[in-house]
Amino acid sequence: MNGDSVAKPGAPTGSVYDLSYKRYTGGRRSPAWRIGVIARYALVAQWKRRGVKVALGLGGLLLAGFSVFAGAKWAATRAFQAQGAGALVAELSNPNHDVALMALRAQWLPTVFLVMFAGAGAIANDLKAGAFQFHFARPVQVGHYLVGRLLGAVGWASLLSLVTLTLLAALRVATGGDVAGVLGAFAAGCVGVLLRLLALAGVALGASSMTRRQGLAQTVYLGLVGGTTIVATGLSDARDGAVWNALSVVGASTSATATLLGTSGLEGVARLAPFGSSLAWGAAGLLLAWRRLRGAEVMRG
Amino acid sequence: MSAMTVARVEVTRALRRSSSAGVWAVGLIPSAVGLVTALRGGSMLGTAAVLLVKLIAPLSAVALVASPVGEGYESRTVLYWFLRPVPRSRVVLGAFMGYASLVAVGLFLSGAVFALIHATAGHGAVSTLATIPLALAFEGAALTAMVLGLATLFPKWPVAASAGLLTLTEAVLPVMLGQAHLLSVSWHISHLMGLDLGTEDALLGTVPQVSAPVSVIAVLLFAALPVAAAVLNVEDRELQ
Amino acid sequence: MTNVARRYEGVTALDGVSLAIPPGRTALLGPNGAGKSTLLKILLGLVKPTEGRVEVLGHDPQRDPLAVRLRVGYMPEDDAHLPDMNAVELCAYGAELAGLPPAEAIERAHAALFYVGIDDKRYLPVESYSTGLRQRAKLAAAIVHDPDLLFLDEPTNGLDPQAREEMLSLVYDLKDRRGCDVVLSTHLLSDVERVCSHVIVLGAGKVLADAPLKSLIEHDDPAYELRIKGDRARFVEALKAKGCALQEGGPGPTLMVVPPALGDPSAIWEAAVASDTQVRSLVPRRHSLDEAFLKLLR
Amino acid sequence: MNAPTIELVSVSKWYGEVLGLRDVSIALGPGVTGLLGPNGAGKSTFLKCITGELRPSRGEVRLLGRRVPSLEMYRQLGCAPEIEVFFEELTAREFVVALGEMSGLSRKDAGARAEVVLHEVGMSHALDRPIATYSKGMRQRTKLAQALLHDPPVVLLDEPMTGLDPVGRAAMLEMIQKLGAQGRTVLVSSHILDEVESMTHAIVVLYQGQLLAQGDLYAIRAMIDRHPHRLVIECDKPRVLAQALSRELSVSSLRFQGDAVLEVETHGPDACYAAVPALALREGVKLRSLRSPDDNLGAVFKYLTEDPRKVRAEAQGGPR
Repeated sequence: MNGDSVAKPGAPTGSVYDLSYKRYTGGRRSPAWRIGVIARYALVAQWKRRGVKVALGLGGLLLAGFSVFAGAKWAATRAFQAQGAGALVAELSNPNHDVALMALRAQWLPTVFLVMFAGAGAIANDLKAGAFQFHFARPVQVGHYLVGRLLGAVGWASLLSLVTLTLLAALRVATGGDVAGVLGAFAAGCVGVLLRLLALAGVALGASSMTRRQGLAQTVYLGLVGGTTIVATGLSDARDGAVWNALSVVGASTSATATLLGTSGLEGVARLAPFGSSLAWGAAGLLLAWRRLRGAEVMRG
Repeated sequence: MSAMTVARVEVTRALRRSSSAGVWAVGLIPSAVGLVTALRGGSMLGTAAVLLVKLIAPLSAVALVASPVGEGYESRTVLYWFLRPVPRSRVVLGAFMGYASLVAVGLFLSGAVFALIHATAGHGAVSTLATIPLALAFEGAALTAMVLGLATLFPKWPVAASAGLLTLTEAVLPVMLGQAHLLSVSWHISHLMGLDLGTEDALLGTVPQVSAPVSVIAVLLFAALPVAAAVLNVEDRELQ
Repeated sequence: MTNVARRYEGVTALDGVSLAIPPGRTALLGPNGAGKSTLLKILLGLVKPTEGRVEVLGHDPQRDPLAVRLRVGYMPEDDAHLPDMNAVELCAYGAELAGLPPAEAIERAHAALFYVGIDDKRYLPVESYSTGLRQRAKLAAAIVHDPDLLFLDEPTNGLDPQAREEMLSLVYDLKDRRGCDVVLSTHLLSDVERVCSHVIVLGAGKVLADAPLKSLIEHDDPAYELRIKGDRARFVEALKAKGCALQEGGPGPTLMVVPPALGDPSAIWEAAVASDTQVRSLVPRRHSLDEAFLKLLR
Repeated sequence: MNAPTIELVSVSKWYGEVLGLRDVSIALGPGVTGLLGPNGAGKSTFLKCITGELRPSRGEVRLLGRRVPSLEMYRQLGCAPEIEVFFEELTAREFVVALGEMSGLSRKDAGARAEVVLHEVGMSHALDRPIATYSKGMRQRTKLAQALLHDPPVVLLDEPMTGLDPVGRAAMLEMIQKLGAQGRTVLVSSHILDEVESMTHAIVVLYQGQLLAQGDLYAIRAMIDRHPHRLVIECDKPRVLAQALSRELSVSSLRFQGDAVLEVETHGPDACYAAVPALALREGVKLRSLRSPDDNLGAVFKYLTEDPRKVRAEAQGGPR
């Protein structure tokens, strides 16, 4: 239409445009970006799910509660110190440690649920909706997909945990904590959060790659997380050895942080148990998911 | 006769499902815990029994029954049964017989292994321990009835509905209100097994004393109610 | 693709398959289990052939699968979307997975959805779509990253007649104006007759036919296919009187008649007028692709 | 035709405010009938009201004279619902045998019948593999087998062709025709019009929950007077033939396509079809072929559903 003779000046003109489909001539980014894309879309999709919002709400409430409690406790200890009641202060554990341990204990439940909603259903729903065909007919490899799903599973939970840690650390500094000590505790807390999310996400993705039914995947995930915690606490009470805590998927990270802070009561080789256990749970889950993905229907000729 | 066909089919399907094997393995954990502690000389009868009755039995009932039954209605495959000259109530009954036998046998085995270990480790006469497998099997059948009923009524979230109710009646309510123990199947069963769990008094109210026959009737009632509700509901339900 | 084979667990899915898929709209046919999906997966680099060499758009799918899948679009037979996503997000996601930056991806997504005719429903989750809309959404997702080659697996499956017409015209248009070659795998041979120019037939892992569509269905046949209204027996009498021969009947009420003079049905008309029967249709007997297909496989 | 096998008397069905069927009255007898309609026209609802899966909000459905739903009717009814999932863990044999038992056959009879029927539908090669491993085509055959096991006089098939490859389609087509020939009442819902046309000429067309057309395909075509009959004639002297035809009263328009094809529109098809060969012979015009491009199910369906409100309006009416 747009090649015809030049219209006479002043003559009325009109044109009809070609709205049909055109080729794309823009640039394309390298495959490494795929992981970020997969994670970003996963987080956006999860935000639509009621469960994620509810869990984040619960996390917010717990954060508020614990901040008030921590603030009051630290303020009180400072007052005692001022009046020289050293004995009483010694009895309360080093407040800096609270920053890390309290954050981990406060967000225990919401983190488990967040990873459950974001992770335990992820691959199962993908299996059901045929998302593998969608992903693997495109320039995406299993590795991209899995790491993307992992980041998607821990996205919201890590946000919640980090916000809690920072708030408590700031509060601690405000109530007279020495900055270096608080930073040390903060770092230990971060290691704990990292280990916990890795372990939980591994178990969630492993469980969710076993079935198409999201309900079953979530039950298996809760069963494992809940079961190992019950067994761990049961055994550690019965055998009064803190090392048993390492057994629990979610508890291991707390005792790992405690070990870093030197308050876990573990000596020698036992100090490594919590770290090893967290990494083991995470790796086992991811390997299982990887093997299931390699064997997925779309991969077999 | 046709109920038997449904039962046979449901059992065959369950046995071929990979998830059932997983649940049976979990069922043996308390026996393993019992074994480990028994060898170390401590008496783990209390904790291991609690695990079996309060956690393993409900967990296996939910895991083995809730999802497949819910799936049957959600994916409407149950239609293949309904488009036959057989009343729908018989299909529900057949499914119950199939799943109940599965869960009961599973729990009976777990109980038997558990009792055997404790007998050899010398922590209780064989006679008292014999009641454990039987009571567990009875609990398994009762819990199956409850889970099946709930999964039929709420096929969209079978696991959530059955797990939710069981956590309420078995764990949350008894802790809060002493009398609520009457609602708890596992409490009645532990009563029948001669283990007095839940003796620690609840926040308010006192834990009632109840004779064995009353416990049996209570459990039968808890089992019958959801199944009856399911049968009535399914009779004129239009599967959309 | 030269003598490609694929064996696993004792099953020979593909056995010495050598073919060159020409530009244009090519149909990939074959009974279930003939190896069609295996072939597609090898071309997409999802599956490694046991032996043989493969090349797609100049790349070897084994050595460089990402490069191949960058320029190829695949519309699978079954559902292929993600939970909780609407059509725009799905297409934009597909585009970003092919490397397009976010802004371009969204714009391309709307272009693709406009092209396949999903208008106001594009903001609803794909799970809520009817079969027809789902097929369109899958097509949009397959072309959003601007592929040069498109694999369509049963695109008209489950569509009602009108939606099927529209899907077929979309497929036709893809090659014509978009310059994007199409490989169509389907069981509906009537679709193939209307849209494809080249046909490849697989059977038990072997290539049974690899030829232009025309050569498969057009071959001169003396008989004429008739549909009449009126007294059938009387008409047959008249036909015999005029020296016409009757072949075994086609499906249903049609008659297969061979006139005495090759290529000249006037004897049939004379019989019709003589027995005053209405000839509702009289055409040279046409062999459908179905007949050619079934003949290949028996 | 003795008592109709399937009868609906002013049946309506709503799900909340969503319309399923609206005031449909129909009677179907033995033989194969094609159930057609665009997506969402109510085909599934129509079938489900007959199988008893759904209860009509108004009106009544009767099967072999007996009011639906009743338990006994399922002995005479075989249906293949459109669900794609089965008891995946079972094999086809176990699945069909179990359903046979539910239809009142003893385990032994069900086993024997299953063997026969599964062989008939072409499933003998995968009898004992779990259904989870089946392709779509094999699932369709298994579904048909469970519908035919108890030898029912009424068979309802919902899109039996989807997923079948051409070999399977040809076999299914043959089977359906055989069922019809055996005097059973077979109702087949499908979207593939050319396949329905090669199966039967008896059709039922639904449109947005209402019965739009029913009966013989060609009779219906003749009743659509919005679209006059079109004849496309290939001959050596189209203009000579056209001149002769122009005096024919039944001819309403003549059009030339190139120099060898004449297109004729007529409101009196019988008179016109009879006149064409007679005039051609008289004028010495050699007719190479004659066909009516819109005398097939595809065209009929398009004309019926393009504007169903005005299908029967007179040809020339309407606002200028």
